[in-house]
Amino acid sequence: MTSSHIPSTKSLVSVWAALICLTWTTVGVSYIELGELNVVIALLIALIKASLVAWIFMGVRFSAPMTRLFVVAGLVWLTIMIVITSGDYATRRYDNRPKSWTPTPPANTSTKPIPPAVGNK
Amino acid sequence: MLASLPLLDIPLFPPVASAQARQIDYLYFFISAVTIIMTLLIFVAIVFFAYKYRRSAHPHPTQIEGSTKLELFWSITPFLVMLVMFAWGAQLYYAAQNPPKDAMEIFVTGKQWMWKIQYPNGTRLINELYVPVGQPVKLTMASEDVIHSFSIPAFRVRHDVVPGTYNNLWFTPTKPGDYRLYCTEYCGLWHAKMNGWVHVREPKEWSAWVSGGSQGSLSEQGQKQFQQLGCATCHLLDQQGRCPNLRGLYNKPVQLNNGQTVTANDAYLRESILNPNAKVVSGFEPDIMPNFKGQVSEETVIQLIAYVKSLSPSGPAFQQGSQQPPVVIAPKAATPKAQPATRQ
Amino acid sequence: MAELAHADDAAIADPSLRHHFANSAQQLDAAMLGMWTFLITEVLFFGGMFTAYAIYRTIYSEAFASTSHYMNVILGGTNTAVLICSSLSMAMAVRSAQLSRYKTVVISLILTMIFGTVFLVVKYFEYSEKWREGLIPGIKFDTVNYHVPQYAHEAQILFFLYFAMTGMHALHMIVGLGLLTYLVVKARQKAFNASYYTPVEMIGLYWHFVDVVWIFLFPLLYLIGNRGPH
Amino acid sequence: MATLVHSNPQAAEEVNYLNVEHGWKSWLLTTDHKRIAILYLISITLMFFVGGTFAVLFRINLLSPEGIFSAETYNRLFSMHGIIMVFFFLVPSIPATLANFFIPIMIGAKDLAFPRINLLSWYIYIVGAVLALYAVVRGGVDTGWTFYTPYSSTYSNSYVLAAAFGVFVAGFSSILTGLNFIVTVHKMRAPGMTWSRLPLFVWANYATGLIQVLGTPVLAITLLLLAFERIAKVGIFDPRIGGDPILFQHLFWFYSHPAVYIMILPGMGVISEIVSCFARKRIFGYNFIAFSSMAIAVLSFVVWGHHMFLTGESMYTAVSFSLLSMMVAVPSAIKVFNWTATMYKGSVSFDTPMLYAFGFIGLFTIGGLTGLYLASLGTDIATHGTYFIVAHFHYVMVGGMVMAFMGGLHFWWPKMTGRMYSESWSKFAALLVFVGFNLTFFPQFILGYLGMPRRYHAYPPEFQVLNVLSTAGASVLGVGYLIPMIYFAYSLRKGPKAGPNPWGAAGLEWQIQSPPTTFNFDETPTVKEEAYNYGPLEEIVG
Repeated sequence: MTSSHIPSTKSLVSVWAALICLTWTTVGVSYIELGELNVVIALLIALIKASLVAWIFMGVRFSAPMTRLFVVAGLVWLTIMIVITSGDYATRRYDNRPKSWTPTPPANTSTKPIPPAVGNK
Repeated sequence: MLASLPLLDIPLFPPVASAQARQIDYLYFFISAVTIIMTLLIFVAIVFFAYKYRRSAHPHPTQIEGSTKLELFWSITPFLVMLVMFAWGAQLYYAAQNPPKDAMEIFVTGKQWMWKIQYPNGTRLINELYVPVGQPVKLTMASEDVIHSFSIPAFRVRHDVVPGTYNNLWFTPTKPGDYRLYCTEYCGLWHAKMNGWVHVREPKEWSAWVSGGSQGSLSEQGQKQFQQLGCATCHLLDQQGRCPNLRGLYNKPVQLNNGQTVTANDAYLRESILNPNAKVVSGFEPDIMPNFKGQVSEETVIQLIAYVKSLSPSGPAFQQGSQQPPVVIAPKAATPKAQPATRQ
Repeated sequence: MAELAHADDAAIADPSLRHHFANSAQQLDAAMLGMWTFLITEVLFFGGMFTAYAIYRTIYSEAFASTSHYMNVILGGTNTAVLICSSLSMAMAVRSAQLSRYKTVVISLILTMIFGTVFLVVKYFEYSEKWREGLIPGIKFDTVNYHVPQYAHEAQILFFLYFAMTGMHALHMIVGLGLLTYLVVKARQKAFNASYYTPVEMIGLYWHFVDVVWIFLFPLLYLIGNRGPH
Repeated sequence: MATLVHSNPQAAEEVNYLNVEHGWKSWLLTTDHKRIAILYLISITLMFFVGGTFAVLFRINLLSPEGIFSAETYNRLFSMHGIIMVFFFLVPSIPATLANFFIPIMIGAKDLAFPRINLLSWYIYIVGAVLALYAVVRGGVDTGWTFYTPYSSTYSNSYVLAAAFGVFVAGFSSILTGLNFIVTVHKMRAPGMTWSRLPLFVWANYATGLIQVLGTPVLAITLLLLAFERIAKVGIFDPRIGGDPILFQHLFWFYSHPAVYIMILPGMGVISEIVSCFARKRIFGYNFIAFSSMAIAVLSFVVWGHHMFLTGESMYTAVSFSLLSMMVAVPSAIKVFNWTATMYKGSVSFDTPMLYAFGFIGLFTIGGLTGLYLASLGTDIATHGTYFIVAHFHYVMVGGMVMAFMGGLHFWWPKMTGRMYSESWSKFAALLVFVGFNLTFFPQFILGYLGMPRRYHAYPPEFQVLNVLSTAGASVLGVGYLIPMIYFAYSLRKGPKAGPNPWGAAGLEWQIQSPPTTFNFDETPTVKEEAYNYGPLEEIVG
């Protein structure tokens, strides 16, 4: 951010206010049961808040095109990692998907029937 | 193919003992041909240029900028050759990942530094695998601790055995003989000791061996465990008990209470035994079946699954059952506590 | 490239110009580019954990939803608000450094540090509450009276990720507070003015980045699934 | 090498970066990129010989089918060999030494953008190296350099934490070097040094910097999660609570495949410089080579799945990774063809750097092409986890990277130290390295397809002859690497003085005195002509 561009207090405070309201909305929306949509909305709001902070607070608005390229490159690499890795898990066969089972101990040689697991109703 | 240098008896090429081996070898020869041609091309070009334009014979170099046409040529042609390798390889990989329906199923459990192999008829072996010639064999593999990798170089088959999942691998042996079996994923101290033998025998000799001494088939042992563990009290076989009826369940679509439909394959059965509440059949209450995690061993789980499979007529080739129309397990919408209407 | 004709007199005028830069504009640009590159490494550093979160969230969505029973949304919400205020005061600090208002720089930096400490204190309460309820995966996690026992194991994955992500975030906050103390000490010596404010700007970028990470952490960890009145 | 004090009285005592100040303080607290490069050179040579001794030891173990040392020792030897060679020699070798020394000079700058961060990166490297050596001394780690869970997190009882923490710290040294290069190339170029006039060595190291900055943090977080899991006895990679060990492999290889391009790209940069200098010719297709470095940097981040074809990856992922892996091989092929075309109508001289360049082009071609067996899904089934892979990556790493590092060292040694080394000894050593290398690793291709698994301390008896051949090659290779140590040290004392431009090369670094002064240039140069201007442009082929 070269010295000629200094953000005005008004713009800083208005960004602050916007962030607070967005936090309220995201908490509020999470109380409404929308199933899958909950995550999408929460991430969208977070994205808006993040870009607000980056655009004004972090001064990407005034900075050189090279810096903006770097910011975009970083986010693109993050999406590469997330999209391809979760792509693998989304398209895996049922057998190869991780499931929660524990390596079982050696066979129960005693003839006594096994009591039900502790803690289960 | 020159299998080994005559004098020193150094093996140069692995035996070709399965249907897949020959196919993968063809791709191997194709890529080797490309590699050798390209290496010789570069080698000859360098030696020729270095000799012809050596400083003493050619003191005045002529500066050349470069040529886009040439560059495009030698970036597109290699890519086309590589596309051929890619497509050919993908086709072989697809074939390797999808075993035929009629393959004989053998269970393999990788445990730190040994392979425990279980046959459907109950025989259990350590680091030994007997298979008949010409019969496709499907291995369903699980690991009890770390990642192993079941590998038979002579058949050109290999698959990692990842704990927490079922991995399968299949091959059709074509040549009788004894072939080495390795673990090709580092698994600890005696990783190098975790090898064994695969014995390929004629079908007659093999079936004699199989019907020989074995303490009852896997499904019979499964039945014993089914009684002993008290499963029979809920899972009644003739009519609907408090739990789903398991007759004819194997490989059938099952409707769960969260609306999903899952096919009742090995992994589903195993998960329902070890963690029953993960997938509750629709119309039934969760938290009725005790959680057997930590109570039953790997072999018992496999025996129970074999027993459940023996209940369904459409089990794998080993029980020659006829193909029945799929039976929908979920009873009609019934009040939870009322006796659910019996299936048709 | 920067004009070099009067390189030498620029060097004399500005004591903080490092010898190998032609003039202070080039030095500031280099510092900014370096800071942004460092922030990219931080994005990918947290990115690894977000990838793990994304995968396990899709595979074990009910188990993850069951963990929201233990997440205190009010504390999380206040923390988010506290961090947003600290971002504002940090931005004000950078602005007043550019305008050579020495006093406001010191005040806003101290304000930022206060907000930062409040955030860490609230975090401490959350962690101790989790310790009391026995939700620390591995060390103290009673799978028996977890409120949905069937998901006890998968919930441990989320709590592992919860402590890894918020722990790393808190560690970055502590490092940020350290940097801010350095800034306050230098600001009191009136080191920052219109022609030399790079350290304030760079630590400001770092602080805003840590705030952005929390902006993503809060909804993903606290607002999972339908939570009735908590 | 002892402190580099000049005792050569008769030469007029010209001031340079070596004799401008003396004493350990001037070395350990320097911010001069040239001195930091020398510090790095000493430390990575030490780590190279530590890793090399492990290699020779376990090659001895493989002489007999039952193995000579115990399985425990063998497992720790190959693991530490992997960790030290990958993270403490190959990743920092050319970027931290030759690039650190020459990038500022080649672009006409006085120093890197952040000299103090440059020194900090060396200290972080030393802390990482000390941690790794601590792990070695206390008993070493036996998980392999890949730290695959669940073995490394629950079942291994070796010093996984110490080694992982050492690698974690060394990763930051690599990030800081990459960051320094990126900002320097962007902001510190001399007037006239436009992007199309940058030497290809700078292009290659700029691309490496991008990979270092974008990849290494993911390794840092992966090792951190592994350490947390090992301490807390439970974690996200633990199958017992539903975690997936394959997720560790995804995150690990997201860094580690681009890391193999961190290792090879600077080597390609060195070879572009050597080939154009000793053929006295403009590099053929400058734009294509520069662009292919950047293409490698970008494409290297989308191909990591080919390390995990057999772990139960989904069919779609496996097929897409295989296709992308084929695409990433194209830029490397372009580079090899362009180097060969550079020699066409040149005037080639056979000095030692050029011998190493010939070796690099030959062996890197074999290494690159054998990678196609692993990128194509079919043959990956037959070769995954066997010695075929060991041979492939050693052909690329040792045949490619170490050859290029030696070539670069021999090419710029006169500029770095102002001394020439003995021509005959260095040619002999180059030949020895070439022969020893091929004798070591070519038999491993045959062993690989025969199915001999990696990391086996004992193997079936029928593979013994090929393993004995490989061990013989390893000792020849070891000797081949020791000889340069001797004649380089000798040249520091008694080597003939090398003028500013002993090879008659084009490039900014050859226009200043050797060894250069602390600020490289008296006043910042203005660049007017192309990168490799060995004469007027006569011909555009085709």
